[in-house]
Amino acid sequence: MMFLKIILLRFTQRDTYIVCLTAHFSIMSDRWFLQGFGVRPLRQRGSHLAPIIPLSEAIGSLLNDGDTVALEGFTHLIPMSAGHEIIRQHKTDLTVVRLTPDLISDQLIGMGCVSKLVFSWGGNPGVGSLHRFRDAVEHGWPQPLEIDEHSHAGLTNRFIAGASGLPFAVMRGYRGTGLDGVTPTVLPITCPFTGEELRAVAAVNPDLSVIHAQRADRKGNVQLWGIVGIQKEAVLAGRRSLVTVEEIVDELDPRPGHVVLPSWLVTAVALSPRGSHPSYAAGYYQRDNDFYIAWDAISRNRETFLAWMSANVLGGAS
Amino acid sequence: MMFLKIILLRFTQRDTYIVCLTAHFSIMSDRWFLQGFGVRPLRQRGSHLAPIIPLSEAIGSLLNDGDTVALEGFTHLIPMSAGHEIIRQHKTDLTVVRLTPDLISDQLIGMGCVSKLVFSWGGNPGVGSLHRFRDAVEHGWPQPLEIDEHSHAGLTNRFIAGASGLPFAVMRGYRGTGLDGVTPTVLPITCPFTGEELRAVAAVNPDLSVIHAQRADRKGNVQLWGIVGIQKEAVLAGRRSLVTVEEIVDELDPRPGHVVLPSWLVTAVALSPRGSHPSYAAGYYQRDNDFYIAWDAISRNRETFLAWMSANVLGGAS
Amino acid sequence: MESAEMFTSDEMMSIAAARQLSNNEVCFIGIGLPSKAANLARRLHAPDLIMIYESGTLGAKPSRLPLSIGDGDLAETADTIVSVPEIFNYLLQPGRIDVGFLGAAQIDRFANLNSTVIGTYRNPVVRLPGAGGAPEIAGACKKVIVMLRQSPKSFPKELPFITSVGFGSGPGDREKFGLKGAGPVMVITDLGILEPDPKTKELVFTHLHPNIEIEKVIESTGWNLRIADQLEVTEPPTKEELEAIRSLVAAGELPLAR
Amino acid sequence: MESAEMFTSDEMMSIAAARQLSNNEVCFIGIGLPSKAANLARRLHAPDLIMIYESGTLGAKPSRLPLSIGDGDLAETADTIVSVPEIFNYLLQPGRIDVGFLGAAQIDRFANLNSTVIGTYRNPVVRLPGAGGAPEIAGACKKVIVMLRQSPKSFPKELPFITSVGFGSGPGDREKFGLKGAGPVMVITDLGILEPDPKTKELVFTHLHPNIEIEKVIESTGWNLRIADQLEVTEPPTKEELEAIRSLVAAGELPLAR
Repeated sequence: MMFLKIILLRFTQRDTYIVCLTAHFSIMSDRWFLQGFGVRPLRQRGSHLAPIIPLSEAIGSLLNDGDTVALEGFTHLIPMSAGHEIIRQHKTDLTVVRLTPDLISDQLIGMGCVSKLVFSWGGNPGVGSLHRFRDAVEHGWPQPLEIDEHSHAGLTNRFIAGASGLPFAVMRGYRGTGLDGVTPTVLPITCPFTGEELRAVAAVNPDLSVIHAQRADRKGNVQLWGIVGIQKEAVLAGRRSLVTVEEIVDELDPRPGHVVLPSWLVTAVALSPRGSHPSYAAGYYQRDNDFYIAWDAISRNRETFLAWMSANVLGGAS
Repeated sequence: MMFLKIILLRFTQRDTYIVCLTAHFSIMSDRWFLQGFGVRPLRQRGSHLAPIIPLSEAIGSLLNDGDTVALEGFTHLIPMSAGHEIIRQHKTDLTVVRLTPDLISDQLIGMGCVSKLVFSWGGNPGVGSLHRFRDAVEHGWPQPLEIDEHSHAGLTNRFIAGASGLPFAVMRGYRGTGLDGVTPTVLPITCPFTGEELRAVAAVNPDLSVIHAQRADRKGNVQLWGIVGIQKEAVLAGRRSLVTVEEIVDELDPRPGHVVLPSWLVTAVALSPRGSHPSYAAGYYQRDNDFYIAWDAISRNRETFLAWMSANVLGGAS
Repeated sequence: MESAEMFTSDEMMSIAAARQLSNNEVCFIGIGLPSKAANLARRLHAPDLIMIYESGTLGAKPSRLPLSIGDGDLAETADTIVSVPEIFNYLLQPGRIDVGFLGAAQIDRFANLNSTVIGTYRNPVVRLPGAGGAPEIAGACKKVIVMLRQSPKSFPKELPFITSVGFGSGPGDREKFGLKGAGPVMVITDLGILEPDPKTKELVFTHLHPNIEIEKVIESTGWNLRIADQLEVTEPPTKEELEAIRSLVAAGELPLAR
Repeated sequence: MESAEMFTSDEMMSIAAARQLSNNEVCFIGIGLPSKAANLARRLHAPDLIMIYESGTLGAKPSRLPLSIGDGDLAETADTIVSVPEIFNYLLQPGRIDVGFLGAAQIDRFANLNSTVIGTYRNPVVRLPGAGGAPEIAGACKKVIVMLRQSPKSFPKELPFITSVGFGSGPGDREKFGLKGAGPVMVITDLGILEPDPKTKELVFTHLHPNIEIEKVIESTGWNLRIADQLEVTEPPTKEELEAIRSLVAAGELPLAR
């Protein structure tokens, strides 16, 4: 299945095509490589540089039903258009990983793409509930939603462990809280030097990590700035990664506080202007706070939600 | 002893003076605070902002005989002038922590300031040996030197643990190497999820961490850029911290790739132009490679070394 | 004790909270009520308050109330922006923050907080947003101030879920759990102020806001509330305080109800 | 097999190493011999070689040979600079690097490396600089190439100290120690090239550099060296390769002896 999908990718360069075939064989033979290292398998001799491909092709080839997909962006640079493309391609049985599920997860959950959510704060920031998330958890609509719930610090450290090629990370947390008993990816660990009891959190290594960034150059080097959240760690933790960008440019001139992800750390780049709306992209457009407030009414019942999705996402516009 | 030293500090602002007295009492009463958190104790209600004080005063008040002191800067921004001031003030029995001991440690060791070195690569980069370091380890001159030796990755993770307020960090390393048996700050740890055996490294929390940076503003906010190494983690791991800077400016205009350390994370700032020479400060002056090569001859025997130190450091010029 | 002007209980709550923040304190701010109070303090007596939002903005100086912790205004006015890993591992966990400023859906008599679920975890009646940064703010800040409106629902006898530890089941629990900060030192509601008994760690009602009857406070608490022997009345809002909060709300992105 | 020009054994070593690097490979570079070889490859057949130095410079394109891993030229020409924690935890440890390029003072028959001490650890005859980034480069890069000059001292029967693991005491040891990369695939000396036997992991001498006698190789090895049944002779330097290395050395900051 995955094999076919990878072959069907129409890259423009023959080299890249060959690399992708190789990728498949390493998936078959070197499972430890994919699991332990969390690096995309697209590599032969000479590193793979991220190709710039259409968003529909990227989601089609890099994400499979049943995959674990991280969609990161901490209030800023949320990869909304990638979420919409996942919905349009009717991907199912996904495990979605995201610190702050936000509207993107509300939409994916409400459209039946998600069977499990790994998260740490599931609200509409500054507004209130995520109604589709609540409907799934409280009433199992449109299908039951399994949850693996953390604090921000806990899920952050799961990404750090994943990015570091380690099976777990250590933190001081969870003890005394209700999450300590209900979340299986948290276990006690004792400091071998001091005897202090701390908590270990399991690494998360998504099959695909998606982020949105301001820009990429034509070689696929990525640049983002402003609030950068957990995006670098999400990309590095992913077995594959996709970066949607506002703009493709000839040169990435430096920006204060920027994060640069070299092309060889990214699987693919897709151009997607305003791809973060109603979230924002610093330097391009502002957060659409009115839409976040409006979403409360749109999403509050199933019919208005489905009608909005049909008109605004499934119709093709996003 | 420490109490007296702190009182003798002549800060210009009365507020800061009071803060320092408070500091002493919290040292007495809250040992866990100092050990577990690794934060400077100089705080009352309302956070302490780092005062800008003369380097001699900073070393005099913040560093005591017998202390553990980190001097960080990874080839770039090495705090040489602070090292010279430590030598001029005849500090003794120091434990020096530094990934790449470099000339600064060679001088401190040769001048008898150091009883223990925590390090991961002790050479003259691109040139060869650190002769004073070798003389101390091989022949105990001017005094025996205890060592706590790591890989870069190991000592890096000790700083990360220290900066994170954790007693240890986890990594994949040391197994199969000779260091695994001889370094007591490395112990086995088992992943509670996968059963993989990894290594735990103990946090390092220096009494004082010293770094050199390009600039600070008048409030004590610090800015550095270029190769930033482990400096942020070193400052955060330190119970106290001192930043020497090339320049004090009115405004820290943003620089690509810069690290900004807000004043409330720093204990004190001291102006020290060319404070990194023969290392360098990007944007200010270049690395003096000729001096690194010349140091090989200067330091090769005890007499030429002592003569050079006497003429160039003890004499006051540095 | 009567103020020169009329004011709402929500205004009194925000003003009482703002008064607790000092200039130059490093304050970790939750969105909503805490953000309103902190920004009010910054406009009044604490212009150099160092505000940190969990989005990574250090020293944010927003010109208006942000709707979310990641608003562009926070990023643009910050002294610097750090990654989320740095916020939690390098700044919160080591206990570098002076004051943590938290809201919650529910609080119990030992100042534990619930923002996860009403009902049971596996069969929720109301699924709330969850933990976010709250457990670490409550655990690691040098001290914590909690803000929430007081009602039988928000002050239940027993929490269905402990999201963030205040004092657990009493003295010694924070130490047992390895929590380094002092924990909640004050709970500020629309009716008054509660503070933990230094020995038992149980919340004691110590300040009644002006124009509030103590009966209303007792009715609004799901447990048998301890009232301080020397119950004080909160200083009413000054004209300056009221003007500041009203201009803040009028200019803000925050829906007025929140 | 005679080259058109005269060349030194050190030049042959650097050129043989440079040939092993392909364009677009991500290569983690130690200072000294590896840095010289990598920069030579970049001037010849691999202009887009992605060079990483442990100082945090990614994609450095130095105009001349750097003296240290942190030279300003590396920082100024890099695609981006990351912190030392990121280099070791985010890039090396997860096995993202294609080729690790290492020097050492000593190597044993299983390609373990010593750069720590001659004599015993507690009573050293010569104290060497130590590990630095080498154990992680040797452990985690997808493959490792080692460069060092061959002599009885540098190729001892037994190492006084294992700084970096090659193949430990033979097959299975890398897996036992949790090392994820393939380990040393090639050792390039001033006399020739050694490669591990796929089964036993013992180094086998497979290529003799031009103008070198095999007796010299055997004399320069402290253990009973296995010679490949089909011993090949290294392709001599081309005119272009020699010109490139000589202009590189002439313009470099590196003392000529290194």
